Amino acid sequence: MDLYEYQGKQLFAHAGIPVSEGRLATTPDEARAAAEELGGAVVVKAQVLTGGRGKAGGVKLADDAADAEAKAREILGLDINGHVVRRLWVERASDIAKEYYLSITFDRGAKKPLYMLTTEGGVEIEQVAEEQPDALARLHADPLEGFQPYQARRLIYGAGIDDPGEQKQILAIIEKLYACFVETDAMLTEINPLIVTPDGDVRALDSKFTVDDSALYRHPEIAEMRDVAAADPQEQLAREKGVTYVKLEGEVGILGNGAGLSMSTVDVVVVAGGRPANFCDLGGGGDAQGVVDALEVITSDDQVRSIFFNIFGGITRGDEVARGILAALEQMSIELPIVIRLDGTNADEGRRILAEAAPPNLYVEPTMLEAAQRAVELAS
Amino acid sequence: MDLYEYQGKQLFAHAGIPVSEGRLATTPDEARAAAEELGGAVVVKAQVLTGGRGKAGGVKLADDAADAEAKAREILGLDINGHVVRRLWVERASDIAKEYYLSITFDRGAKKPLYMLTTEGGVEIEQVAEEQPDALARLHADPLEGFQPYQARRLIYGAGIDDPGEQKQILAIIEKLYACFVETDAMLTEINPLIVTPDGDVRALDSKFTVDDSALYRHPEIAEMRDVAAADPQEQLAREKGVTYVKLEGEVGILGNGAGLSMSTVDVVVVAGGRPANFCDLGGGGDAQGVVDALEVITSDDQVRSIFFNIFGGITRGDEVARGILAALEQMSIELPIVIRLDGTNADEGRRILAEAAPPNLYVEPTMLEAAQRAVELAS
Amino acid sequence: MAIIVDNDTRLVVQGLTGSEGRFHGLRNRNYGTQVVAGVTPGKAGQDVEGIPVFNMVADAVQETGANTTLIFVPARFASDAIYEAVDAGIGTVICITEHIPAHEMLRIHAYIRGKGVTMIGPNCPGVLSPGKANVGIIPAEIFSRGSIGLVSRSGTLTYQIGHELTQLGLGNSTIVGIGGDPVVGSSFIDILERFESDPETELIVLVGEIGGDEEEKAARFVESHVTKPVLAYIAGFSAPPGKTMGHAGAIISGSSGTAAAKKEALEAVGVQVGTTPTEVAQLVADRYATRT
Amino acid sequence: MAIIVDNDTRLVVQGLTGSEGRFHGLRNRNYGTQVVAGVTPGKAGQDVEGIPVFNMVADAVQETGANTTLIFVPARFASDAIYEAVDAGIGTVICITEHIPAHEMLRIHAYIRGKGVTMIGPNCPGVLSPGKANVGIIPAEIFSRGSIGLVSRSGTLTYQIGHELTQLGLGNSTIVGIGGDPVVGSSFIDILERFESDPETELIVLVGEIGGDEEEKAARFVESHVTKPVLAYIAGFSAPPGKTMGHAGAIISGSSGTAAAKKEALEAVGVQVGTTPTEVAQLVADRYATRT
Repeated sequence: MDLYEYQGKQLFAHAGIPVSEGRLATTPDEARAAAEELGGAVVVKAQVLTGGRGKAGGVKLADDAADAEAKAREILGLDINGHVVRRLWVERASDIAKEYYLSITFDRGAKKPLYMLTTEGGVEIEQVAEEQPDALARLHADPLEGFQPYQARRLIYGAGIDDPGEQKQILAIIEKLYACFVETDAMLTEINPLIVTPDGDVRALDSKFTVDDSALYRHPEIAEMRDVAAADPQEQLAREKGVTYVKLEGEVGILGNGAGLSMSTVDVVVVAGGRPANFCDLGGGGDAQGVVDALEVITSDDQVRSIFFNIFGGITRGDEVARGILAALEQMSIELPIVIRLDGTNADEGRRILAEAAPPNLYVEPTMLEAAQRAVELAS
Repeated sequence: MDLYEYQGKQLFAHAGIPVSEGRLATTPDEARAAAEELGGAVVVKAQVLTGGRGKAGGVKLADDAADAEAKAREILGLDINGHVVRRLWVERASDIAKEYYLSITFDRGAKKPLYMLTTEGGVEIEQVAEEQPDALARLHADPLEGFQPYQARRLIYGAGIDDPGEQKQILAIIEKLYACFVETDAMLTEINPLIVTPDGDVRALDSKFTVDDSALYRHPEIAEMRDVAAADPQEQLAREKGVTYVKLEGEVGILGNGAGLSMSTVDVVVVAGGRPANFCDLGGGGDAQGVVDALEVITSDDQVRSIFFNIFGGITRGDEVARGILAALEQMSIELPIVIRLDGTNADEGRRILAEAAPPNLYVEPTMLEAAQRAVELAS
Repeated sequence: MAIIVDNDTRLVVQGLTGSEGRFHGLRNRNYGTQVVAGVTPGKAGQDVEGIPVFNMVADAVQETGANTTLIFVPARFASDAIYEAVDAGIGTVICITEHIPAHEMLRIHAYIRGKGVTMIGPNCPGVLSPGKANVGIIPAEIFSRGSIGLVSRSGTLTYQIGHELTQLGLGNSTIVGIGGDPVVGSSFIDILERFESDPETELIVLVGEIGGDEEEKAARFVESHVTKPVLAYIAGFSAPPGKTMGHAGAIISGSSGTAAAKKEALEAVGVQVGTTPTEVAQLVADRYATRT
Repeated sequence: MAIIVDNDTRLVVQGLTGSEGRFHGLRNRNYGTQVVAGVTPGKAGQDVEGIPVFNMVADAVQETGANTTLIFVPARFASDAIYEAVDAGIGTVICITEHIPAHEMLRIHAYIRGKGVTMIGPNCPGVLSPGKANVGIIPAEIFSRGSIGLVSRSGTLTYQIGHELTQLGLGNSTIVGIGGDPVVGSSFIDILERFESDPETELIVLVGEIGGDEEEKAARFVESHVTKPVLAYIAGFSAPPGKTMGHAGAIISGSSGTAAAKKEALEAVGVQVGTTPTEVAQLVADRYATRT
């Protein structure tokens, strides 16, 4: 689960990492009130779960409360990479002498947390990694050893930070960020930029924060931060129904059982010359109700022109899937063409059930590739 | 550092382990007031850092406040194994259906924390271990793995506790005790008895708690619990001077450098037919001031009849020690005979310095054994 | 021989009395796996169709000589179950449970590595050595005995490829589903190493997907350590960056983790990569045809 | 050969710029030890009489090929220093620092064991291989070269016994002070094992003390794994139960850990035990006399 900047900063502040004071605003009026409370110049920042908001005009300096209201009016409703701005973070403006970068990420390959620190902050870290690899200090923590101060020293010396005051503050921030990373079950905690003010104070000016969905059950305060309204309507419906669903750009609705097979189904549709409308995983179980729910999600997308149902039965039983499809057709009166390919456990029985009912818009194909070709054909 | 029962229970309560409500009292009046506040029957318990207080009459049931005052009067001032009772813990009396035993100790051999649980509580655990080893469930925790619930289950099933209500409560108590053990840098946390009330509630009725002295710097709230007044006067003086000192029963005062050599010196005095008055370790450094301090501690013990000074120079330099002895003799006018044996770094120079000054009560001997024999002779 | 599970496997099922544990535990036994015990706290003395149930893994090990565990307990209790098994001396842990928090797996992985324990999963379909033992939820009837080692991050995709191989008359030595989570107990490399030294395995099929760099690492390992032919399939060529595709591991972040990059890395070390399950099965069949 | 430190030791001193670190680091170098680097955060670029100082152990390893560290940093920073050294690839850690919290050492011990690192200490005098290298605070001038391996929980007591041996014309292969703390990096058994396989060591002297059961374990190990003659000294025959005698480890709790029990355990496996340092030295001399 990705958090907004201000939510991540709340968690930073809770961990003792210095951040600027700010207020949440969802209307220009609230932005004005926030700026009044804070006093002086403020920054009005779009809260969106995507990058590049600065370039898109989503971050603006405001001299006073009236200006904050005006800037809020400009930013609210902006579409930034498909994300519409509904929330603003109004924050006391900072004087910035230097911009650093600090993150702890979950390194899947090494199976260890990875620290990264560089004095080249404020830009995309991938760019730094590519263009100035020597400027980027990287170090793994050992999950059993936990944080040790030497790790922070290696990062600080490695990044070439030599001001003793900065060293001391950043050492403390790294220690707190590690604690925060572990305690919140984070997959990513990033501070970019980590600024140094002209007075030498070090502070987190932005946050990027991702929490492990599987661990949310023990962080109810973080789970509550989810902005349900911001999700794509289909994805929101899918979440309610407990279906794994990712919206894509094309016309062929895709439903598979298991993440790998579903991904593969998306590929095969592309190989067959089509454009997938979504990725939808029925999961390992896949009973009749699951099929109904998944079809409901997929058909709620107006872009979908045909549905490709790709099932390889294991735990999932072909007869159950067939019954689910028939039940869905009955309940929802789907008129879109549905192409189905059924293999594995009880596949024969499933195909028999479908052949018997023989709904007019249902096409049964023997292989993945043939089914994909048929679905693509039917979508055009 | 050993804690009193009530101090250990404070730490238990802080960790969420259920304990009975109680009050500290140092006078019969305070005991009466405590009993009044608590209401009903109370138990008046001597707070001493030694075992066997029950048999010594240090724990008494009182029916009401007046009785509590009377019982307090009986207990205060009692000498229990050489420990004079100065503090009482007045606690709401408990109905006891069963007495269990639970501890986590620091197993030096295995280099792991060791859990022990048995339903045979209320008696010395060594006795249970000897007489009913099968009744005692033992399990090591791995310091990197930390507490895992299965550990508690193994203990509970191993001890034969089969009431589901007790299982649930004890599982939670084991988890909390482990957290408490780790968080306080404990070397020993023991609950004996861990009682079950007739209503099925599980509660810690006593505590034995030892905290690692080396870790006290990060537990100031525990360090403050030390009862300075309760220590032996020589040991108290030694602590103030930063000298390692243990009071023994005999007449030969012993001073060595390094714990092993000092212990060995105690042995050699016994081999020579004498009785050591103390164990005193000058430590690895051993400058002149250290010698003066150590001699001050030893000579403050009236039982001492002679002093055996056993130095093997390494870091400690023989000339420094010699100067320290002369300085001490000058400052303190010691009349006791001092036998010295000096070897290792700068020993020749040290012996020369002593020979030159030649104080009348100083005897220099060439070997440990000869020096011990001389010291024993001079003490009798 | 086969790898990880075989005729010497003595299996304890943690969570045997739950509905999934019971269903698959019995299914595994019916296949021929020696399922010697179940563990459910508080249910010692019961049995599941003759399989004795114990309170603790330690008891199961002592009483039945169990050496392998199959874990079906819910995610919140799964870490505890893994530690329990490992500390009881179990040498092979196969964990089906999904949604174990990733940080817990970080610690478990570091802990059990030091002890030489083999772990497969979590969030995996298990391990099947056709004709010998099936431990997990893989539908064994799709597969036949043979000399192809199959290792995969994905369940149903594995079945699909197994199905295609079987239809081409090809069989497997062992099928290993390593799981799709960010941290799994065994990586591609661990399994490749075992297949390389398994005399019954003649050819290896690796089934990867987008996200992470496990396939790239596997490619480097193949180059330096694997002498047997390796073929691969990668799912997710059409996946957009930044979206999690079902598996927690299946996310493309930035420029890395794409299927194209993985394909390139594998092909660079001589591993043929199919872009559909059908294609990879055909490539395997071709390889076998030219060998004999 | 000798054990743990020798001519191949390339030593980094953590805390070289402190007064103790400087004194002993230079003393070790004067003895002939290759002291290649010092580490003090913030002092990179300085040197201590020609020994270069680095900010980080990793730099010292990279620049100077250091393979062994000697730790003099204060107790509060010592754990960090140990982890730093181990994670930088140092294979041998000798830690002089005393008063490291015991729980920290529990975790360190478990962590470094899994990595195959040799650790001596904390709260120990170090390791001396006469004529080869001295790492720590042992006064080398007391000892001479020879074939007696000496392992001890105590510093000055070791010197006393070394002194007595030297006076009887006997020398040492290596002297190892394992330290007196509740948790130390290497136990008697670890060192006995090394002496057993060290061709230069012909006889082993073990110097124990009251508390714990390390001597009893050593006795069992000697019985099953040591073919060379072992003699022992135990300090604390006259110590009362329940009092800590200087070393955190030197406490008799209940009926276990007494010197008498240890003596009995050792003698039961054929290890002669002296009750004074003089006696044990004489026993060793007698043993040598009968051998030749």
